[in-house]
Amino acid sequence: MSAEPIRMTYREACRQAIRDALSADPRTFVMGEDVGLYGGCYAVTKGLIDEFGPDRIRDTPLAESAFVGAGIGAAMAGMRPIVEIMTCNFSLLALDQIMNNAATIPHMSGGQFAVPLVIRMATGAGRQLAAQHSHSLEGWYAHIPGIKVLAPGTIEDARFMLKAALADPNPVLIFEHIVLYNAEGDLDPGVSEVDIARAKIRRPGRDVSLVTYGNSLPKALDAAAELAGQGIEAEVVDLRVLRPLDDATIFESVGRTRRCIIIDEGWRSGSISAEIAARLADEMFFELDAPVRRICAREVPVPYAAHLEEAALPRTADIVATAKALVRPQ
Amino acid sequence: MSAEPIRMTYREACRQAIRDALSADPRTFVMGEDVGLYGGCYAVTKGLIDEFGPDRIRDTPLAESAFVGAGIGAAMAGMRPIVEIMTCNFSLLALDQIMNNAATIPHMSGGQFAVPLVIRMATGAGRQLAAQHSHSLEGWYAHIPGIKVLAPGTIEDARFMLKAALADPNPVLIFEHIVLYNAEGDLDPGVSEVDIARAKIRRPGRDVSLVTYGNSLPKALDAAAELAGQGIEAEVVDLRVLRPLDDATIFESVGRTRRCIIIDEGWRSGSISAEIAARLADEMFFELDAPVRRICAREVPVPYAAHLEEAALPRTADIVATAKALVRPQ
Amino acid sequence: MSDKVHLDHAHGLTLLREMERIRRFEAKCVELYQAQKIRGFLHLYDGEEAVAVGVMQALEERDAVVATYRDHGHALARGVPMGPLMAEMLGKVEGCSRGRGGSMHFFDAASRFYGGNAIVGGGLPVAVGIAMADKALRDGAVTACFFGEGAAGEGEFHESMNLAEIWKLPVLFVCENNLYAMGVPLEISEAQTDVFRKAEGYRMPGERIDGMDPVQVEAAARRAVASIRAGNGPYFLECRTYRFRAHSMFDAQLYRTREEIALWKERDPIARLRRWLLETHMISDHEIAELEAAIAAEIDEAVAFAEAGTLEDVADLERFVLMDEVPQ
Amino acid sequence: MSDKVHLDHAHGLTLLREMERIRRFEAKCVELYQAQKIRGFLHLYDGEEAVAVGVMQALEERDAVVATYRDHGHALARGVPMGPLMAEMLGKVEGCSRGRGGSMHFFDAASRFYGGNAIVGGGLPVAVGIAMADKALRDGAVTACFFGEGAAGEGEFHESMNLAEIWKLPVLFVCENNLYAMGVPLEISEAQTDVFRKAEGYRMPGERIDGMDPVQVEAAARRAVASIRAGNGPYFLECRTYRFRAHSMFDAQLYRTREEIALWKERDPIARLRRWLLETHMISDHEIAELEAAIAAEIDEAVAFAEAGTLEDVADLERFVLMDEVPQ
Ligand SMILES: Cc1ncc(C[n+]2csc(CCOP(=O)(O)OP(=O)(O)O)c2C)c(N)n1
Ligand SMILES: Cc1ncc(C[n+]2csc(CCOP(=O)(O)OP(=O)(O)O)c2C)c(N)n1
Ligand SMILES: [Mg+2]
Ligand SMILES: [Mg+2]
Repeated sequence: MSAEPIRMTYREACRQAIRDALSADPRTFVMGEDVGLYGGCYAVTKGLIDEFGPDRIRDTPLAESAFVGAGIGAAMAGMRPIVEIMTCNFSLLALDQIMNNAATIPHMSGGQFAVPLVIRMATGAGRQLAAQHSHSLEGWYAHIPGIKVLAPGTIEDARFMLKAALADPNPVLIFEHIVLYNAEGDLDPGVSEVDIARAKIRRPGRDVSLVTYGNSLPKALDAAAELAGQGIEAEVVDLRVLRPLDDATIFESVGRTRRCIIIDEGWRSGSISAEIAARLADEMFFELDAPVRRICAREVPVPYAAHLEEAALPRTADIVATAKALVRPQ
Repeated sequence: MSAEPIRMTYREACRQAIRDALSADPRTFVMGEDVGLYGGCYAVTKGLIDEFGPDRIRDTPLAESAFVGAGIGAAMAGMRPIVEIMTCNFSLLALDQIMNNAATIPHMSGGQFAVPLVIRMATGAGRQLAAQHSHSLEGWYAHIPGIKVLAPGTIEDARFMLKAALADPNPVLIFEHIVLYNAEGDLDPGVSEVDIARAKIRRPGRDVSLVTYGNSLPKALDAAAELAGQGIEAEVVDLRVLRPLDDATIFESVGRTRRCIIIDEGWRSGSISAEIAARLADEMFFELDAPVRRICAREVPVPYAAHLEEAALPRTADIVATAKALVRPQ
Repeated sequence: MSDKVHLDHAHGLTLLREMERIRRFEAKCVELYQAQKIRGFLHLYDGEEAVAVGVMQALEERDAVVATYRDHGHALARGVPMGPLMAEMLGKVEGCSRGRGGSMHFFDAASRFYGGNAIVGGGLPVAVGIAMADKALRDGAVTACFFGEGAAGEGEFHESMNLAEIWKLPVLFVCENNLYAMGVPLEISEAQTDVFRKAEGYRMPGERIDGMDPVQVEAAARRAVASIRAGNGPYFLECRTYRFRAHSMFDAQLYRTREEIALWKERDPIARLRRWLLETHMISDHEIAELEAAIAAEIDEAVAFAEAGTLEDVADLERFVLMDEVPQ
Repeated sequence: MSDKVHLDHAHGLTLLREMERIRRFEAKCVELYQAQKIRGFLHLYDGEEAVAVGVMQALEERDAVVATYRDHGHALARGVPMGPLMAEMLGKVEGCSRGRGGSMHFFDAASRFYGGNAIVGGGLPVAVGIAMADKALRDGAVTACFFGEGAAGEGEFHESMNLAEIWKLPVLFVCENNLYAMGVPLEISEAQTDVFRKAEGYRMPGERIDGMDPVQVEAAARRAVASIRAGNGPYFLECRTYRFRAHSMFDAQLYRTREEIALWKERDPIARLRRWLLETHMISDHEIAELEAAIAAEIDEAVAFAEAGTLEDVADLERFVLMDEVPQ
């Protein structure tokens, strides 16, 4: 590409994506707690109320279930809403609407009604917000048929996934990681869309596949760099889409490396990492040369104290150590 | 045992367990929708309000989040409540209380407060109740640290798990399958308790392990009987406890049979079956002779029409076919 | 009988016919349930027909409807053809929801019938959202949202009432207060048993009416819809009514007395209206016979249509789990 | 100043001291936050001290307290020792929650302080349950449940109010109406902006009081607690108050004006009480100096205790995820 790369933060990328969406389609509006006057809990929507007015950047009362349900109804009746649930920690209050209505009505109505709704939420730990504000529920949501689940791990995905999500006729949940909002990076000016059906190989390698997403992606990339210094070529696969999973890309990578480590900030049991390992144990059983390892959050409510929070989350060092033991067993 | 076996239904077993609990401990009471005057949506608590009165068999308004939260508060302040959520389909409305309070407060308070609460709910499909009334969410709940998840698949477990659950200082969720309520069986009069820490081998076998729970247990047992007729000895492992999983029993069985099929009425992606397969792929990789197969519900909102519902759920025939293909590959 | 509505010969017949259609459709459903052709839950509207029929008189084609699992009456009164409804009861692909929803989940995009919702309170936020879209896209359209008094206990009721009012949305909240939520009587489940007064807590206009009188219901619904279309925001109607039969097919009705049921049956909206129309010589026995014959024929046709229906191909089980496009 | 409470010398000093302790504790927390010794969210009670201090005067040892993430004032006024609170802010194992909860999650079983809850509305159902247990096990005990006006939008508020009233539970609902939920003003989020009137919707006694006046708050709390202990069921207090600082540490305060803040600061509960106590010669400058010195010393001690504190052993990370027993 000839043009200059554009430097911006993950937060700015999310904001620009919303700005584009509102400009492109009059049926689109943003609704959620503090998206307007306050500028968004994580400042993603800052300034947008001045540009688009309070009807299209709509502050809601604290009423997660009702405003998510309202987003569902509005989508069924012709709008293209972007509902922001401040963080996924509060989305539990809206889970009935998401599972029993958004994910169910299109099928249960025999295809008469679609729910072209996008729900954005912040996710993840790492800022010492303690147990009730540190959940990583995206992998858990990926259990639900009838929705799509996206987890942008790069500035580019933060910038362009929303457009694809709004073009999708189904309910799409987008999980933005709180630690990534301040991440800065260069956008290739030649790129103006991303594929929300496919995972993406962020770094090629032949010895082991590091399958991950979200804020574990930078950790996996750091680990891969460190491993390279020790002669181990790790391939980093960014899932990007947690539901439906892109088996093809994952299987193709593991088929070549014959080893897989899944890194996931969610709790281990019944996580998205479990699903990937299960699919490998079924469909790639004969291609695997080593056990499928998982590096997940410890199964605890994430504590406030820095050293405990750090210990509760996946660490680059764990990835490096696990990869070395897998590739060069004693 | 000399004494006569006692014949009763799964429903009666659940009721007798509640009766025992109320008689044994004045701190115990039952609270939920229609547990009293109506006699329980599935007639489990029928008659108990006459025996114990409306304060101990307490009818609630439709307010899942508040009465589950009230159960949490009552447990923290010295009671031993049994909260009934009519069916797990409605438990989504109470999920915030379950995850952010019940499962979190003991750890987050540094162990100052326990939540000795039992939550009973009906689960499962098979009665043509359509998508919003046919969820199997027990495996999904098993993702959450800080709770225990039980799934009685036999009359004996229905009869005695409650007592163990109430004796446990932690929040325990018990999922009773709607199709099992009418199941009838004999109770060994010599048995008066069950171990809620361990899975149980319901039928021994050497060729393949069928790991399951709840209403898939009878299906697995039927399949095992059929397979035996064809010279395949399937071992049936009843998980009973979905969180924390009893790895030892599962690994020991698969270590012997070297083949595993997991049967689970939950949706496949990120299910408890995924977690078990993932643990096998990690810790039993070198003991396995064949891919780990899963037979789960199809990933659809369960439809009303009988033939579609039937097609959406695990079937004995699928288990038999999968086991044969696994044990005798072409 | 209230007469705020001009009840002429034609209109009297319409109200009677619409209520009878529901009553007889459900009587047939009970038969088919006993014959095990209908399965699952079956929640009858028997006794409450005046509410749906009265409210629907005030609605136009552009308006939308959100109902509960007790949705037979709403769908029929809204004008969803009976054949596809009966086919849905039998789980046939010709059903209004392809046989996937059954009794509790009638859907019909053509008449803006946004479905029977089986999560108590679950339809209210959806109705609020439909009204948001209508305010932006279909000037003057109203969404009628039906729910029972039990739903008023749910948090979603509270949240939805507040959203509708602060955003002045065109929602007609219709509370079908039949005094029981399954077996839980209103008195033990609500601190405020005058449900319509709950509207005050949101500064929303609300009134209580006799839900056993279709004319009074229609009159109130017309007042409410006029106010909503005038841009005054949502409106709340509490319709006092009664369910003559069990909550669903499995219900020993331990929570109420035969006497209470008998007392309410004296106020049967169908019998009352029929009597009144005859006494005032507005219609003749002959016309009633004609009307009943016509309904009987409609039901026979619907059953024939349903029986002749086919089962959805199992290969289509996963169809519409994810949509390929938004239906126009 | 209201004088329903007998405000003698000792009591005047108590109210002033308790409010000052909170104000200065938090001022120190801000320092430590800037020094990055405290991390995460930090929600200050600055300006609202009269509410917690006033209400706690009416509570006894047997009573229970449920608070929000803005819980410094409640814990201090309840009598939780300052050292463990400061240690909690620093994430030390000597903290009141072993350093696992931080600013938003103070817990103290000894004083029946059931925690700061960071899910808005999440504490209300828990308070209802504690009151259920107390009604059965601790005759006369009251649970004071604090929450902001924003919580009144949540369904759990509605459900909890109803449960408390139908079961006549000993809950004192204390709504700290500081006019904003983060950046959302009450007027745009609530159809009924007189929050105390919401209590009427549940037939619950409720009143609005000046939350900037500890004496008025105490008087109202005593009335409420007396009514609750008399067995009349729950009681609702709306305390009109104001938060002088940002919602948390990341807040540009785009949603309100400097003028508004200045206007409210003129009603600073601490300055007002101090002035009044001096003007009426109830206390002397000397006593004030003593009081402030004592508080300064208490804070220095608390900080020293916290700084000297240790980090929980990482090996204990999973301890208490599942409990081995119910603590006595
Ligand atoms: C959230 C939820 N909780 C519980 C149920 C089970 N349930 C189905 S209908 C019903 C009673 C509802 O009563 P009401 O709202 O008065 O409507 P009615 O049946 O009287 O028409 C209950 C408890 C449900 N479907 N959804
Ligand atoms: C269920 C839920 N939704 C959103 C949030 C994010 N949040 C934290 S505080 C707050 C505002 C609460 O306002 P209010 O109840 O008035 O209490 P205040 O902060 O004013 O004391 C919000 C939206 C949350 N913590 N929980
Ligand atoms: Mg009712
Ligand atoms: Mg506030």
